[in-house]
Amino acid sequence: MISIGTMIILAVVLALITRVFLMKHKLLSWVLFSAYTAFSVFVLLKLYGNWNYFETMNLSYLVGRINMRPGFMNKPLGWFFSFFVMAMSFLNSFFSMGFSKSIHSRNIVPHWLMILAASLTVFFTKDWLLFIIGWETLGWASFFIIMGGKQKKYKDSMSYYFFSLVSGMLLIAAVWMIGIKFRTLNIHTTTRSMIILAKNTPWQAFPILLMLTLSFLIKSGAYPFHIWAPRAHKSAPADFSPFISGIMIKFGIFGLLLYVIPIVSKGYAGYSIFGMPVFAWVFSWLGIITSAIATVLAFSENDAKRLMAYSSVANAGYIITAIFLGTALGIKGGLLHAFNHMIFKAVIFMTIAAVVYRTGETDMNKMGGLAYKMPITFMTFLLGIIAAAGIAPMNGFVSKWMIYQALLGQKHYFMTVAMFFASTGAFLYLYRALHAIFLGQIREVHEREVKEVPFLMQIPMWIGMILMFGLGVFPGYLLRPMMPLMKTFGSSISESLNVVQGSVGSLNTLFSTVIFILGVVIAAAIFFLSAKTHKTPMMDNYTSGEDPEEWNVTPNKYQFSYGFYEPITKMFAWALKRSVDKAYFKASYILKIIGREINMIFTDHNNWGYAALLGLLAMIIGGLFL
Amino acid sequence: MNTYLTLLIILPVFAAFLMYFFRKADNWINIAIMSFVTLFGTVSSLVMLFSQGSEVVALGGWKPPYGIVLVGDRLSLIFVALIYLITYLIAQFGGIERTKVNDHKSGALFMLLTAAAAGMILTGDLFNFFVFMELAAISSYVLIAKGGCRSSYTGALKYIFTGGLASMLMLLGIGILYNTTGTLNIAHLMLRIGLVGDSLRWLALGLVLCGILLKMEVFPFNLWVPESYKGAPAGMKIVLGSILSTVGGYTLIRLYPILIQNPGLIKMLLPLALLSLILAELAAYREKHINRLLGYSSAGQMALVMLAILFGGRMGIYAAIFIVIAHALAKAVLFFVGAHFKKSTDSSMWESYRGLSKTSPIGAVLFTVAALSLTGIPGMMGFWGKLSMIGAGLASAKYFSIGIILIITIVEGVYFLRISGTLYQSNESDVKAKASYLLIPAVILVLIIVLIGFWPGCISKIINGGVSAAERSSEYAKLVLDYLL
Amino acid sequence: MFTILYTLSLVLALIGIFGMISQKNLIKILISLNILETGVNLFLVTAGWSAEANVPIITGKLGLPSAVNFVDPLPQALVLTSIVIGLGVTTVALALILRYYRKTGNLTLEPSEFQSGGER
Amino acid sequence: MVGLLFIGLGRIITARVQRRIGPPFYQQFIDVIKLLARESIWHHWIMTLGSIMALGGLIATMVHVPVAGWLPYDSGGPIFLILYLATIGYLGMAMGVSASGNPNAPLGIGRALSLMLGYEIPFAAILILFISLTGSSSLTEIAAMQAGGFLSWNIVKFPLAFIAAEITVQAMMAEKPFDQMIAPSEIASGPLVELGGKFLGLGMIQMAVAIYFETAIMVNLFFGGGANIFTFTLKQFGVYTIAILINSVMPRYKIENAVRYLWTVPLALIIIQMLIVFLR
Repeated sequence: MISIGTMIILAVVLALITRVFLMKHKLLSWVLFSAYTAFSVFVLLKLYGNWNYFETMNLSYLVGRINMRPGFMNKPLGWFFSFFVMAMSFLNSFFSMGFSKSIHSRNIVPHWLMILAASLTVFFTKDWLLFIIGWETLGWASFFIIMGGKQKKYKDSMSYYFFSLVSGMLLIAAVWMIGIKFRTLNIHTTTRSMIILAKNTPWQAFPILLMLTLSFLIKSGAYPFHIWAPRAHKSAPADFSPFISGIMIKFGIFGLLLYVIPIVSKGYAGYSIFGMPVFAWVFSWLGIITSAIATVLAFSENDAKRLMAYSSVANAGYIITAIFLGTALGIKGGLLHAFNHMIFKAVIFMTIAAVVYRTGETDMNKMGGLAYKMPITFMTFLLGIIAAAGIAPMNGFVSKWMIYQALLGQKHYFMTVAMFFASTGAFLYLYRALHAIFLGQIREVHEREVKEVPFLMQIPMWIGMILMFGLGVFPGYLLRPMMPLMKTFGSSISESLNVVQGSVGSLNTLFSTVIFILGVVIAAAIFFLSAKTHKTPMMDNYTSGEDPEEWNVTPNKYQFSYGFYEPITKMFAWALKRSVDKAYFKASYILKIIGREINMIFTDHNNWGYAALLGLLAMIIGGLFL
Repeated sequence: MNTYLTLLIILPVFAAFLMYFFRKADNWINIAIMSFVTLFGTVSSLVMLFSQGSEVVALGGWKPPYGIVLVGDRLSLIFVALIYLITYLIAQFGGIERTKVNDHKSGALFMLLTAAAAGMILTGDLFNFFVFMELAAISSYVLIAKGGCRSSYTGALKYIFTGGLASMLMLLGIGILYNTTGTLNIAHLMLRIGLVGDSLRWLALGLVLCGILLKMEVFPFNLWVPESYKGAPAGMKIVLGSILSTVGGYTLIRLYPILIQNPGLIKMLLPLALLSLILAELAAYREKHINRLLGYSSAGQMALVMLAILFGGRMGIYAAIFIVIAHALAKAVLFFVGAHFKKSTDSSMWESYRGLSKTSPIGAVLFTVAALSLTGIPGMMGFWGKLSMIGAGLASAKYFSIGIILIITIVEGVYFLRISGTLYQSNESDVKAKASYLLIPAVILVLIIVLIGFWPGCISKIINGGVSAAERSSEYAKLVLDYLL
Repeated sequence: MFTILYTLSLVLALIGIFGMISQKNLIKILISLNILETGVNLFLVTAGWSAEANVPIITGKLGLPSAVNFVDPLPQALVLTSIVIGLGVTTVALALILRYYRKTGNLTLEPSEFQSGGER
Repeated sequence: MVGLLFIGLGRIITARVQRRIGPPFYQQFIDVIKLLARESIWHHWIMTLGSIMALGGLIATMVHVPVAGWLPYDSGGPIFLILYLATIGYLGMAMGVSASGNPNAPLGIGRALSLMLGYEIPFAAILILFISLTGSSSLTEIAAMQAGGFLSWNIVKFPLAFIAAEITVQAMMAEKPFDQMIAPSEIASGPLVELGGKFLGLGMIQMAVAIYFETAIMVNLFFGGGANIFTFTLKQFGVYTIAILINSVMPRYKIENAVRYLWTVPLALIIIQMLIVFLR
């Protein structure tokens, strides 16, 4: 069996090879990438079930007085996340192969391989040190991918890197506090120690947990750290956005589930509110607030990728809320939603990438009617947004339903209402994307030039469609393998293929889907049994026979897209005015001003500095008389 | 083996005089002499470091407390090896002058500087340290002024005045120390410093530290930094960034046993170091001139070293040594690559380096790696230093300082990656890569950085030896004073 | 006597420091540096001096009771070195000031220097 | 069928309120059959897909709503499923009319969805009230809770919630004052503008189905379900009548005012109701 360490080193070596030797051969490097991910999926599949697997590397790190050998453990949580990372990257590689011919930075493959290596490290490591290493590697590697050599994208990628650094610093500080306290950096043993610590002296455990939680929340784009998400998604190469949205946002969720949730749910001994630790309660609310704010922001968004990024942030909010509930159902719902979100959001971003591939555009106001030219992409996007809006019978519904059940089971009624808001809002902005990109009037340019993407790029879309629908009908195919994972969170319910149990009800996905299909069949029967139709061009009907050209009206002008939800945006204008973005910009501006002033101290003829020197002398001499 | 330790100082001086005789000859002879001397220094110090470890030479046969001693223990040998490695790379590949490589005048001065730096590290005598420091200072004044542009003179003059002031204060401090303890031997001083009264000790050490803080570019003494870094010729920039500051850091580490006996002094130095860190990094955040930016960054890194020493404990010293080494290596890389960029684009504003990764892909990678190492990103050497440093701070419960350090690290990361990002942006105008030989030493240093970054175990034993030597005053004192006794 | 000597030398040093900080003219700053140097050197010499002690030269008359009562010779050696160093520094500084004057035509460090560094 | 009947009767009631005679009650059936028999124009297969998806989704939703305690299969009337299955119907409709290319259609849809954001929140709050009381998200059980005569109906027990729900359902059925999405005078019937022939026929059936299950939910929530299908339908008609009566005398809100109204008045009523319930 190939060890995990070997897989990581293989990824790094491949990254070096592609960086140094294959800069000119984009397609070949993508093939290598694809082969690597396929191989990793294979290796990981063999690892499934082998939960006692353990390996150490022949290196030793000396950190402080802790001499450690890096090692890897196969735990269900890490396995699942890394499996999805590899599988999604594998699917994505088909897409990127098709993409690679067009204008595409050459730096993507090596950095992406570095990210894969880092994610394997993060998911399988047994000590915090490697965790930090992987965690920070993610930051700079994705910085270079997101920037992709474009000057105008630099600021967006920098915002990602900034938040990544903040997260890394918080993580390092927290880990050191753990290390100093327990004299070891092993993740799994310190979990137990932390539980005991939290029970006995909660005020010692509290700052550590807070720092870790913040660090992880930054990575998952929670409010008020969400501002990197839309910027990074917008600027990333079109075929990397699926990965950011599907995977990168989930690293924070992984961290929370790995460390914070077990400790808070098992060891918290502080105050409780509504039968829930205050700590968890606050962050549950933060999750819901995140999703509500992201929803409101998404209403007025005109860029397809930014809109979907806000959607990702909103979904991350649901997941955070669900897992902080701490109940088995909540964690299960959160995890399921995380995995489902990986699938459907990656698929949605792939379709957007397909659109970008054909039109080179992400501004929704400049699109429209593309469905008539790209039917497969449209169908994929349609199923994707059905899943993303949490509408039955797609996979997003099942997990969202479970989160609702978990919330109601814990009697968090206000959170439920807030989540309803976010969820309905999701339907709003997702429909707007559907309409503005794919429906309505097609532009003349697009009518002439756009066609369906090549078959290679369709493959991941087809697979995505099958997955979304299949997991919507039979969530058990994902829930059953998740049973060992849920066992680590103290739940040992055996799952059936198509019935999901909640706290205040159960859901039979198969039957509801069958009924839906029956309904569709009845509707179709009514439709096709009735009279015939004939097709007319779009403009003919509502222009009432007039020639639009005479009125100087083109189809472009008949596309209703701009200011789609203006009433709602108007309602929230007061909130949008004071956005967090502005606060960040202001802070960075102030920092620049301060920097300039300090520059003056050094470069101006330095009276300032001599004054400081004099002060120092005064202190030294003053010490003489003290 | 005794002679080697002396040779480390004597040979460069000898080479400096030798060069005078070859002043009519081609430059390659000068380069050969310098390379030979520095390579010899590198190899012999490494051999000593790996073979037996500790070595004490009493010059002129005077017994240690009275005469001047050269101490090559496990700590100082690391640093001697380090500075010799960097001087070797400068001599072999960089050249003192940016354009015409190594004329005999700069070569001689450079050799003198090397000797002085080695002397500052090896000497066991405080006054001798002062002498070497002045020697290094005088040669570096001239070398900075060799840059020939207006800011070279400005920088050199500022350096002279700040340096003169600081060294005079240091001399005053040495005088007071000698007056009160009756010794100038550092080892002896470690034992006897406790005899001095609190306030006088405060005064004397404070004055002595002025000189060291000047070399470490800590705030009130670092006003010369931006101009000097901007004006100095390429090789001298590396000397300033990688050698002189390293020596300053070494001295502070060496004096740690003395410092630790003065909690008041530590309390005073901590805010000073924090202030220096904040000022330097924020100034760098705004800076557009790459060499000034790197100068600010040096000042910031040295403030970090100082903080690590002030945090104290084994871990603090470990962090300090690690950061000093990582900084020396990375800064040398940055200056080598920066000189290469400057030659290629004929500009020193980093914003004009847009798209250089296409012209010089290796240079861009090297720059990025070194920058990430300075920031403390995993996979590079700097990470381990920063990691240990944060650990040391938290272990000594200095939460406020750690908070500042973490925030400043973010600032640092942002401005370094901003430059790297600029390198990787696409640009239509095509510049030709010139002076690519400057990348050879950078490649060597980056390989070291990455090797240690991925496998710090390979040098952690040596550094731990250095930590033991630095941390326990008893060990150093026993080494020096037991000699011949 | 000691106190007076110490105080006077320190006062001299402080005058030098004050001159360095307050003066703009490069030559004046250099002169102040030299004053500071003189002050410090005086301080060092004073440290080794003792009114009752002998010159630290070993002559034939070793039987003297003052054989242990020599003036400490080390500070004098130190000061000698220091003076030499001071001379070196002064020379280099003067040369640099000359160069600077030739280049820029004035004898003060102008803040206009940094304006070449891009927008500000 | 019942829904169509309702609409027919509703038109009579509206007419009577407005002092007209109005069409016969079977007029709606005639309309639908006539429309289905017409040859109709279409622009794209997505229109067809949308229409079928809409009707299919709404039929599937209807099947899940218990009628007098009876369900086609033992799903228990899961509220969340009903809400989200209904959404797919709306999505289908929206998609279909978007594909028609007429800018008025998405305008209407945009209004409809904005309104949906308005009414979903108070409606969710009402559902949560009942779920918290019964501990079950099954409509059947909520209806069964109210067994035992008029006085145990929720309308009597929770009058404030009923008022709120009535306002919400008014918005759900897009009756005045919440009929911004149709607004015939402003945006030419909004979503339906480009539909003709059997598309419009399907649209009418959709509306009928929607009205049917929306009233059915109300009956289950507030009127104790029904002993048999006849009384159940009667109660549904009662709910619909109230809506129609309000509709026939009300003007129309601006959309943001409507949403704001829905987020203040009904929500406040429910919160007061919740406080009363939980504090008692």
